[in-house]
Amino acid sequence: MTLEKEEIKKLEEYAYQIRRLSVEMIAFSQWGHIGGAFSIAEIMAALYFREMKLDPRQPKMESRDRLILSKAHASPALYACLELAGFLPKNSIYKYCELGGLEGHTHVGSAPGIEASGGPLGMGLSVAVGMALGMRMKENPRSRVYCIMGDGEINEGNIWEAAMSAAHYHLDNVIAIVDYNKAMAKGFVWDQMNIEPVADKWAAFGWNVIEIDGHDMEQVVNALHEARWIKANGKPTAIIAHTVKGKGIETAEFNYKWHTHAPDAETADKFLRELSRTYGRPEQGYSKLNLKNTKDTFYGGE
Amino acid sequence: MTLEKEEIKKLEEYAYQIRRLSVEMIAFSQWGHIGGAFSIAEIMAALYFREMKLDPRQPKMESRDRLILSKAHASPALYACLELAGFLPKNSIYKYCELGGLEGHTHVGSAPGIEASGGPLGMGLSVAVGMALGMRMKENPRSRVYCIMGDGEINEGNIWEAAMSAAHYHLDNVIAIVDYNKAMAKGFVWDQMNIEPVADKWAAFGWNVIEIDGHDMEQVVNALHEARWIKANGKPTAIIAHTVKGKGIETAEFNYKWHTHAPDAETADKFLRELSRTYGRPEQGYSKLNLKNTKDTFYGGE
Amino acid sequence: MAANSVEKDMRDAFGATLVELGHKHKNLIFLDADLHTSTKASYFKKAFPDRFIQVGIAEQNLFGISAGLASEGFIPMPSTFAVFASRRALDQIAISICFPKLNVIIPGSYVGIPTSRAGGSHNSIEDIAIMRAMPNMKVADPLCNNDLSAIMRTALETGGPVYFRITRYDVPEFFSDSHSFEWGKGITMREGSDITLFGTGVMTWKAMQTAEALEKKGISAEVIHLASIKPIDRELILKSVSKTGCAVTVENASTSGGFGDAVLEVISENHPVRVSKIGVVDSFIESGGIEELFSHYKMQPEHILAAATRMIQLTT
Amino acid sequence: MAANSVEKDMRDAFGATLVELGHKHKNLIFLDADLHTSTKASYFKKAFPDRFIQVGIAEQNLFGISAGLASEGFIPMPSTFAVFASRRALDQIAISICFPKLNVIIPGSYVGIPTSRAGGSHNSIEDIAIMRAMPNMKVADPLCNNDLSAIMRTALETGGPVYFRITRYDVPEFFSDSHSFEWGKGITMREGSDITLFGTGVMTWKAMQTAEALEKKGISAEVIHLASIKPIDRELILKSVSKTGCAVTVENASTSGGFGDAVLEVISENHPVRVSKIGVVDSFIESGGIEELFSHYKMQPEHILAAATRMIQLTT
Ligand SMILES: Cc1ncc(C[n+]2csc(CCOP(=O)(O)OP(=O)(O)O)c2C)c(N)n1
Ligand SMILES: Cc1ncc(C[n+]2csc(CCOP(=O)(O)OP(=O)(O)O)c2C)c(N)n1
Ligand SMILES: [Mg+2]
Ligand SMILES: [Mg+2]
Repeated sequence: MTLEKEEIKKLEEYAYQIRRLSVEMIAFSQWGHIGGAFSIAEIMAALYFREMKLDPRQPKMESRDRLILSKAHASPALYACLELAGFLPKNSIYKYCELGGLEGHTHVGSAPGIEASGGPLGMGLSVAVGMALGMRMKENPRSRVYCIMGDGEINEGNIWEAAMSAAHYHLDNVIAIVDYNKAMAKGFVWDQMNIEPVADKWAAFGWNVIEIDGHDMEQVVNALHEARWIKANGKPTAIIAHTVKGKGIETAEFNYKWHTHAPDAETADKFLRELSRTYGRPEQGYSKLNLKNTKDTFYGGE
Repeated sequence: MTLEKEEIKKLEEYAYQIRRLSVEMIAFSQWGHIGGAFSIAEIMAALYFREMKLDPRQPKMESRDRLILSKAHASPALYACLELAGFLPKNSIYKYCELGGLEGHTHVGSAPGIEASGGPLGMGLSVAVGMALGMRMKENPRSRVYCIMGDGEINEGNIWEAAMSAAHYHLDNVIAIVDYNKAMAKGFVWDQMNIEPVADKWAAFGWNVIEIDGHDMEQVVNALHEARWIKANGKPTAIIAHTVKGKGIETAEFNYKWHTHAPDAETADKFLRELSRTYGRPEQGYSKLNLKNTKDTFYGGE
Repeated sequence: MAANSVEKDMRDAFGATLVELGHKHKNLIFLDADLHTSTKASYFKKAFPDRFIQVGIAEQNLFGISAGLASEGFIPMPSTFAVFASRRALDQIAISICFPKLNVIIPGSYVGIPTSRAGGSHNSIEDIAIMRAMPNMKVADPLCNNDLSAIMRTALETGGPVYFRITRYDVPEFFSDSHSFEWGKGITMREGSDITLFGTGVMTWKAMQTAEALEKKGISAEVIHLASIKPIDRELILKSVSKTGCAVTVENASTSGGFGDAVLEVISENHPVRVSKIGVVDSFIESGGIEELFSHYKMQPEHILAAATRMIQLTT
Repeated sequence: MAANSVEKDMRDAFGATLVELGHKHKNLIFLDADLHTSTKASYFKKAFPDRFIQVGIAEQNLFGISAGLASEGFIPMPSTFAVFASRRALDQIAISICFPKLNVIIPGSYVGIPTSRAGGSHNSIEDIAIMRAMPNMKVADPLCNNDLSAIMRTALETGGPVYFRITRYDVPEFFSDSHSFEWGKGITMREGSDITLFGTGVMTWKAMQTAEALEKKGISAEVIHLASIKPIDRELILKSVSKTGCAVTVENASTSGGFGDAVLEVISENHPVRVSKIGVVDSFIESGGIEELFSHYKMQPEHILAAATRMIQLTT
């Protein structure tokens, strides 16, 4: 499938906005995970603004596609999408990590359009399997459940229990996406706990496997299309997306020190200006640069 | 490696005794799992009476090999070995499931020679990995840790966490044995939760894989030899042992209804006589046939 | 209230009630982790094969899948032994189920002492403490078959997350078929004035036997059955101890954080009286015969009686 | 005992003490599940790279491996956030570690309210209840850095299984460098006659602040710090309430089955007085600022003061 240039440009603009809003909310709340939000920006853009069937006015619509962000610490990317797609009113993102606002990790109770509560890694794929089984029972053949996992996250045995069961139940309505950004919280994947040969693992657990460059929008869109329409062969599909942790800001790229780290206002401003330059947009800094920070810098640093 | 006929005969005699003692203790305690004890009888005989370095007078000897029976409900096979090998005084097996005696599932506190407490499936391989790492740190290169798992047991995610880490740490001193007896507690593996392609799974998790007929003593002995001496290549080795649940008693074979079921005295007697005939031994029945049973038949039936 | 002499395995009542509820609630789905003929969920499987899901030996997945089903509008009942429900997938229960307050009903099978010969790894004693500590979770422990059925019916009506216990122990039937259960409501099984015996689960039976023995000694014991452990019947507890002035709690579980502590909390803040807790004291239950274990862990009527007598003596 | 004004992150004290203990105990092995720079175990990694094992994001394996190492004669310290230590691998902790009573020392990092913006999935509140319910487990919650270091030293001397908490909260230093810790021994931080405030962990600081505020109102509060939750100092608890006649317990955790219940158990059986428990009441802690959350969940000195005043009024 060849995509029109225009469509790709539109989606890349969304990826840019997802990154911007992520920095805005993490800097404002002084808490959050930039690296893992950035590595899925293209994937989230492609899902929310092209692939997934969604209606912000009917967030529970039966025929919708479902997304479980199993690596729930990347919640800023999700909240950004929900705001950009109209599930949340403008500026909701500044309620990130506020009491009564958007939970630090995704939580069903925080906002419409969030399908599962998370935080502990490794649990989302099981929830996705449950939804997929439920959709089957409701005779809803069209909807798909997407589940985004981290590469470190798939150390968790719960993932493999879920993977085995998805294959056993022929759930080709489940599409797993592994954000293979090569880094975990405290080091590189190959060093801390090697997951290779990762494609073989999913294949041996009974899945179709597609490997892509997760920052190449055309590859992302095509893989999602293939997973939904071509690989509907009774096997669930896993997309192994090769990505870069922190992609888009030079100091954060491939740098696990930016796994969890809230930039101060000045740094946030610098990051956002860098982002605009990278994307060839008019330079635009941090919107709250001049607001006095009243919050504890919590996870800050590491 | 070709084995002498005599050696094979000796080991087969042990397998026979393991089965006999298992029936004796399960019938006497009115609790236990015949099917999964029988399917590993040859493997246990080969380990305890040939392959493993052990000394019943020094059950904690540093240079010993360690065995973790992760499928800890098959404890009768282990207790039989411990008694036959002299770790336990004669007739200890009649303390099976007695207060202060041998726990229903393997427990460190029950007897010398038991390396780990168990019962919940899926946990033993992690303990084996810990021991193997410990042996490395103590610069004990000779000892091996064996871990016997059920085929249903490898549904558990904990197994795959452990498997990934054993490969990551190059623990070729860990030898995993999957008792692929095709049945779980309540049905067949392929039907309840398919584990195929099981060899591919272990290979994709970074293990050497050897597939054998787990009731062919020569194959069992050779696989253990190969795992220890030939495959010491920095990868842990998994032996996939194709077996028959309940092997040795016709009504129990390949029959998950005998997964957990305590035979009454008459049935135990029948079973033991059948066993002697199958093994071409003088017919010998249940030793406690005429003792009045005073125990609740607990799991009996199913 | 007199005990009916017919004793029947609680698991059969579980299976039968499941089928009844399956007819009533078309969106009830049963999920099994390779134990359905032990738990007797096999009755449900036979009646509703399409609403029975086998997940194999994978309890984390069991509860995760249940969360997914619940968010699709089904009422999943993920089932395994109580030790695994409480210890093997607790993060999943807490965050995938309790945090979003999903309608998941969790039966915990084979609880406490009567799990008997299976031994320390299988005899569930911390499940009350653990489940009670889960925010949003409701917890119940039935005395007998009709109590269990009533709890199951109410659980389906009022919605989850709910955890209830099933004991493999032959208890006489104390209630009629039309017995009903309400969250936060206890039942006065027997009135008395000298001490209150608060029981939950099958231990209320042992409390009843104790009350009879106490009566022979001229001591009048009130027996209150609190199947609903969370929420708990604060009013009934306080009314009773205001009258009797001391109490013993009895549970088929560890005394750390469980039922006894739930009762203590109410009493201590509002009407402090002397209370002794009967249950397993910080110990694994090793293999053994059922009554032998009850004796070994000092949970028989004679032990309850001794505790009651001590409480009364120290109080007056 | 006056609080030293220097406030330092408890995690740094943890890291520094780890290194000290690493020198002393050559068989101490640290196991990490991808969090060592957060927990500050990185200090140990740097000092003893060969005794630091990274297991990745796999907590079941973390505790299972620790069991294996312990049975080989090492003293493993498997480390993760407290929510995962208590909820993600509980079956492994119970059966692989506690049942055989292995020498495993478990630090639970990031407990309770001060985990703050991470939210409901990360703010550990049930860990005291859960760990206390594990047979053979000892449980401690330090007030300040020197308390933590003392607990760690004692844990290594007396052996596991041990669980202790680490709070990411700036608490003044109450003890000297030579402070020592003994299992089952509490500390009278301040004598008083009208009420006892029993505190554990960082909440003892809030109890101290409450006592000062009460003093201004002419109420004399005794403050007892019980870092050792299990075993607990029965004698000291009873001696104090015999004198004061009522009490409040304060903990940075859920009131279900935790520290408060451990105190209640002792009091109720032996010397019943009125007790109110301060802590999180059956609720997940959502994201928010630290003090904002302490206020929202009614765990500030003002709330302790209100509870204390109420207990005193109802008692006299
Ligand atoms: C069960 C569990 N263990 C540990 C953590 C703490 N934690 C949060 S993010 C993270 C690293 C995740 O790495 P990865 O899956 O690779 O995600 P990404 O690189 O996309 O951020 C860890 C260890 C957690 N949230 N859940
Ligand atoms: C975690 C856990 N879940 C459930 C059980 C109950 N259980 C005991 S044995 C068994 C079936 C085991 O099947 P398999 O692993 O194939 O063993 P085998 O066939 O060798 O008996 C089950 C489900 C358990 N012991 N542990
Ligand atoms: Mg990553
Ligand atoms: Mg099997």
